[in-house]
Amino acid sequence: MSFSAAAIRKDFPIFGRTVRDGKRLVYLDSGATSQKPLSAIEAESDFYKFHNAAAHRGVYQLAEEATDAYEGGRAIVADFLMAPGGADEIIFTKNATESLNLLAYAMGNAPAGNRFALKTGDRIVVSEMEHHANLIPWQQLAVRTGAELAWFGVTQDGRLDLSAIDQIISAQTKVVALTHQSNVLGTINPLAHIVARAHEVGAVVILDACQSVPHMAIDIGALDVDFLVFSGHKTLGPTGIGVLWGRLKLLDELPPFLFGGSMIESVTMTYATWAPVPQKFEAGVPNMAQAVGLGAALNYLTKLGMENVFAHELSLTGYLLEKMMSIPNIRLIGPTDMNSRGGTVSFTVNDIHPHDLGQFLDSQGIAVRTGHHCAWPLAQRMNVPASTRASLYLYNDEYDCDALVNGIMEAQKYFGAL
Amino acid sequence: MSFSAAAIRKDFPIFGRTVRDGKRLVYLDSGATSQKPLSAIEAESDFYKFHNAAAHRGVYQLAEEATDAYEGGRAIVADFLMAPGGADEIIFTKNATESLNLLAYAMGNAPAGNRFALKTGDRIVVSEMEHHANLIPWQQLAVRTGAELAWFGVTQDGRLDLSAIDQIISAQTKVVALTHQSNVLGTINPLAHIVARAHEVGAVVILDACQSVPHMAIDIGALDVDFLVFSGHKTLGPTGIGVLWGRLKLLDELPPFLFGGSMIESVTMTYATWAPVPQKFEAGVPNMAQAVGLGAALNYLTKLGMENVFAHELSLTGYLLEKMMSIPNIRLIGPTDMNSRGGTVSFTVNDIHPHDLGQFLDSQGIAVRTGHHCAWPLAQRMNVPASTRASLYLYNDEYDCDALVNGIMEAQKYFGAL
Amino acid sequence: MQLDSLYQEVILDHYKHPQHKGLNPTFDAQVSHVNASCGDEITLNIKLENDVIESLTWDGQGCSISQASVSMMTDLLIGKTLHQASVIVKSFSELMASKGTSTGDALILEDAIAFSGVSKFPGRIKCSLLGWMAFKDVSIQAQSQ
Amino acid sequence: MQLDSLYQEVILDHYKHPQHKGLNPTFDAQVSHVNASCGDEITLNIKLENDVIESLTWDGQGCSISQASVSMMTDLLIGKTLHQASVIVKSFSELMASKGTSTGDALILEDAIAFSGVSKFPGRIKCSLLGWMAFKDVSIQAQSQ
Ligand SMILES: Cc1ncc(COP(=O)(O)O)c(C=O)c1O
Ligand SMILES: Cc1ncc(COP(=O)(O)O)c(C=O)c1O
Repeated sequence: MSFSAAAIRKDFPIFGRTVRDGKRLVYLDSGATSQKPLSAIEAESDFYKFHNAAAHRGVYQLAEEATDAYEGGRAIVADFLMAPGGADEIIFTKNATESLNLLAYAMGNAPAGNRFALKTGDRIVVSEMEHHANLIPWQQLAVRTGAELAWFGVTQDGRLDLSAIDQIISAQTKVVALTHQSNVLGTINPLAHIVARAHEVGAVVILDACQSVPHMAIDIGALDVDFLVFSGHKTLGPTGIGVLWGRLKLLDELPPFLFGGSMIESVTMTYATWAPVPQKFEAGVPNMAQAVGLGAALNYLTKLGMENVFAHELSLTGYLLEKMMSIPNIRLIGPTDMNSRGGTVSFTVNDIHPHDLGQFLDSQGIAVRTGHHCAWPLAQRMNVPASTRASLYLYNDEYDCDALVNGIMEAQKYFGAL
Repeated sequence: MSFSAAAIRKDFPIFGRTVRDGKRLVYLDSGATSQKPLSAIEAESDFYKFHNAAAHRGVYQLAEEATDAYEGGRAIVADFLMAPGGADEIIFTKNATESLNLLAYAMGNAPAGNRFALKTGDRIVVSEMEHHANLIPWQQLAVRTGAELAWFGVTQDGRLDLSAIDQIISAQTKVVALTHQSNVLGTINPLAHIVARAHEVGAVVILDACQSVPHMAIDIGALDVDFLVFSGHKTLGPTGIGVLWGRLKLLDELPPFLFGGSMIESVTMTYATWAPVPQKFEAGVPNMAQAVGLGAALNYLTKLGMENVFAHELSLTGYLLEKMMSIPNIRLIGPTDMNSRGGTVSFTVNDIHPHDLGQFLDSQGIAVRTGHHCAWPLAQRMNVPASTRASLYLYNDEYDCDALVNGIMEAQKYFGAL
Repeated sequence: MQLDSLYQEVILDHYKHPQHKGLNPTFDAQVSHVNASCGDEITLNIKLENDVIESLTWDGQGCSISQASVSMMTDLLIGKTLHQASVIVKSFSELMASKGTSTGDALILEDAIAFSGVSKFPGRIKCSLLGWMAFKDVSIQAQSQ
Repeated sequence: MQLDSLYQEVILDHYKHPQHKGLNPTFDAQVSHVNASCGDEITLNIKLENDVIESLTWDGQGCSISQASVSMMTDLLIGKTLHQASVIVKSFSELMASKGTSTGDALILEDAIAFSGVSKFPGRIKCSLLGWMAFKDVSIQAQSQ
């Protein structure tokens, strides 16, 4: 099958509009949130128009249809991730941030004796390249439980420093929470070694797959991690939905997080017991329409083939990196070769502040992200308080890359005397 | 203005379809979730089609538009509730259940000295008519902090038993969490007295307004409560969005709940500080499209006038109650008069199990809810393990009420020998 | 009327005249299962004689489907060996998962093939399985004694 | 090109040649403010002589808008009374809230009316206010000493 970004763009209504007085939209911020194909948008709105009712809660036709639609979304996610335990392993949250907080709070709720209970002397391991969403919940859990927070450093060229892996993932380690692909550097982390070491000491591995699930084929069984999270809105899907996958056995043992309707087995005024997984983790009327929209988005990706999506992005990233490195006075933050990296490219240009560079690019119709990209400790480590980030996705093409490169060179002229 | 349910139904695409082989959809389950007007559905899909980008996070045109759209939704909610402190007092969550858990967990995060910190000897007061979402989070908080859970009972005719109010809201009480309108009984609770007593002892009052905000004009300042929650999906809005309102001063003092991007002020590997309200409580990429859809839904209600919506429902409820009480062997669960009650009517019929009654009604195209309605302790108190619930909204009319009454009488024939 | 495929005569009969209802005070194991979404509950106890189900009695409350189903189940399973019972349970579970495409094996399920209509109503499958899930549970417990 | 209404000559001038940058070691109060969404930061300190702002110095890093704004602000406020300063701060805040509809009061704001263009760019208003918010804070602290 030939992969055509131009054809794909036609499926996305937003590329029918222009920005800044008629300019083509050069959207290079899919790392923050992706655009949506019409099929996903309409799956969500059709749910409201034709099948809306409270899933799991009614004995009437609409409620049956709503339940089927919602559970259908769950089954699609399970297939997409190749979840070994099937749809029961998929929990819908509001975004990846909630998924990670769910894990941290649920572990905080674990009574002594539960395998997730943490205490003084236990250790939680993260890395210096984590997004705030995969850092602060663990900082807080450490404070609440007395556990210690440790982390992998990042090398100057933007890779995990694994030289002390056996010391960092110590025998006391209970949790290793790590990003699959950095949302700043583009680095794809080498999991096999880390997962093996974590399991050797009996720790669970939590994978922040926000920047990998949208871009590459995932086979959870092969990754051998224990939990995985991603966000719908970065995966062509709606806002307001995220996913937590966990091994069924572990989800069974994990205490619940949010309490309320639908997650209970029985309730008295003073005491409650919990429904089985996945209901145990889904309190209240769920984000039904968003689950349906996410299902349609993943079906769209599956039809294209995730291998093709990934191949397209890799070739485009190679193209972009080569062009970028020919610009004078540019500094790339992250790997400059294509070895284990995805389509996220962060950089600084001369002394032009990223906010000013981003503003200039915007005037050319080019949408990039500027700042610390919710990874402030990484910015400190790399010694760049702020940078500019371009992130590629299936609908981008060489035209977009050329526009960025030209835009940067124009900006150098505009702010020339700086 | 004349209020026409028939005209209103035309704005809701779902009423264009039929159920169970061509029957008119008699939707009497708005207490579980409401149907959606086209304007709200399209506001959400238009966001994806034309303005989608990560709010608050980009320097480009789409990001500005997304921010305006999202913050516009917040401003509409603030106006709708007449929030005294304006839009900063509005926090978007995924549903009312999350809003209530947010409060309970955030209080659980409060360090000693913070006004929300609870300890042994402190008391949390709820009632026997709470939805699980406003009961279990407080049970859990009580267990975690050592505080005691106390509650108002419910009288045989479905009213709060306030005879011992001064003992129940004791000097030790820190939190009073109460439903505004029961989702089973239809009872509207008398707040003034309870709020006055709670404030007298220095407790905060949390109002579960899931069943009132969709149905009546709310003036938060006049209610004088301290926090209020409701769900978008019961208020003509999208799934996947809820609201927490709080007094600005209290939100400032309340510790955060979910941790991650957008809610921080600064972050190091070991420590983080928080952004001001409302960002402090909104971690991660928010449910932007849903906030926009909710805004459109509330605008739809405002255009009709909440007084008119309420008046319509009251008159319809009076009509329904009168007809229902003429059915032999029916037992109403909740007030049988129109004094302080809304359009939620629960009942049992002969010994027909509610599940069977609901199934029979479904075969007539009538959608009702059956079971304990996520208020199991109330079911135990009223001595009805399960009941059938019809809940009315702006698009219902006398035809719907007649259909229900006829359906019940047909069911009595169908299950006649029971 | 489609409803009649759900509420077959024999189902309503069992509902009105439940079999083996009332708990036998002597038993090897006893369990209680609830259907959290509608509040139905069933307590079931079992007495084995070697491998044979000597007594299977129950109490509970719930809708016609859940009550008729457990009533018919006790009729079917009493006197059977645990192995025979497991074959019947499997056959019934498959029938309920068939979404109306199967009419059930009358040789194995006898009267319980009346539940084939229930399998078309996704909201009621849980009801009809409540007693059967309880049986799976209680038979495991009785064996592990 | 619309961008030129944002990056006015005088703004880029202040960015390239910041005024009163470098913290005066003697001061009555000092604050640090950050803009969490982009990481810009400013430290500002103040020295009062009775009611008059004798010294107002700063250090920081950030975009042209945030840096030029604080530079211009110090130029404007030094030598003014706290009351005069509050009038200027109010006028600047109003200009920034105007969404491009106001051109600013040149009598009060002098060169800082160049920021009227910034008020059309919602994403940059926070940048231009960073120093001014810090001033509000530091002046309150200095007075409460
Ligand atoms: C009174 C009441 N409180 C809380 C809730 C929970 O709302 P949600 O499920 O949208 O979180 C509901 C509705 O289910 C309700 O009726
Ligand atoms: C690596 C990574 N982790 C976590 C998140 C948080 O995702 P969300 O904001 O959708 O919760 C993001 C995106 O912002 C991310 O890139």
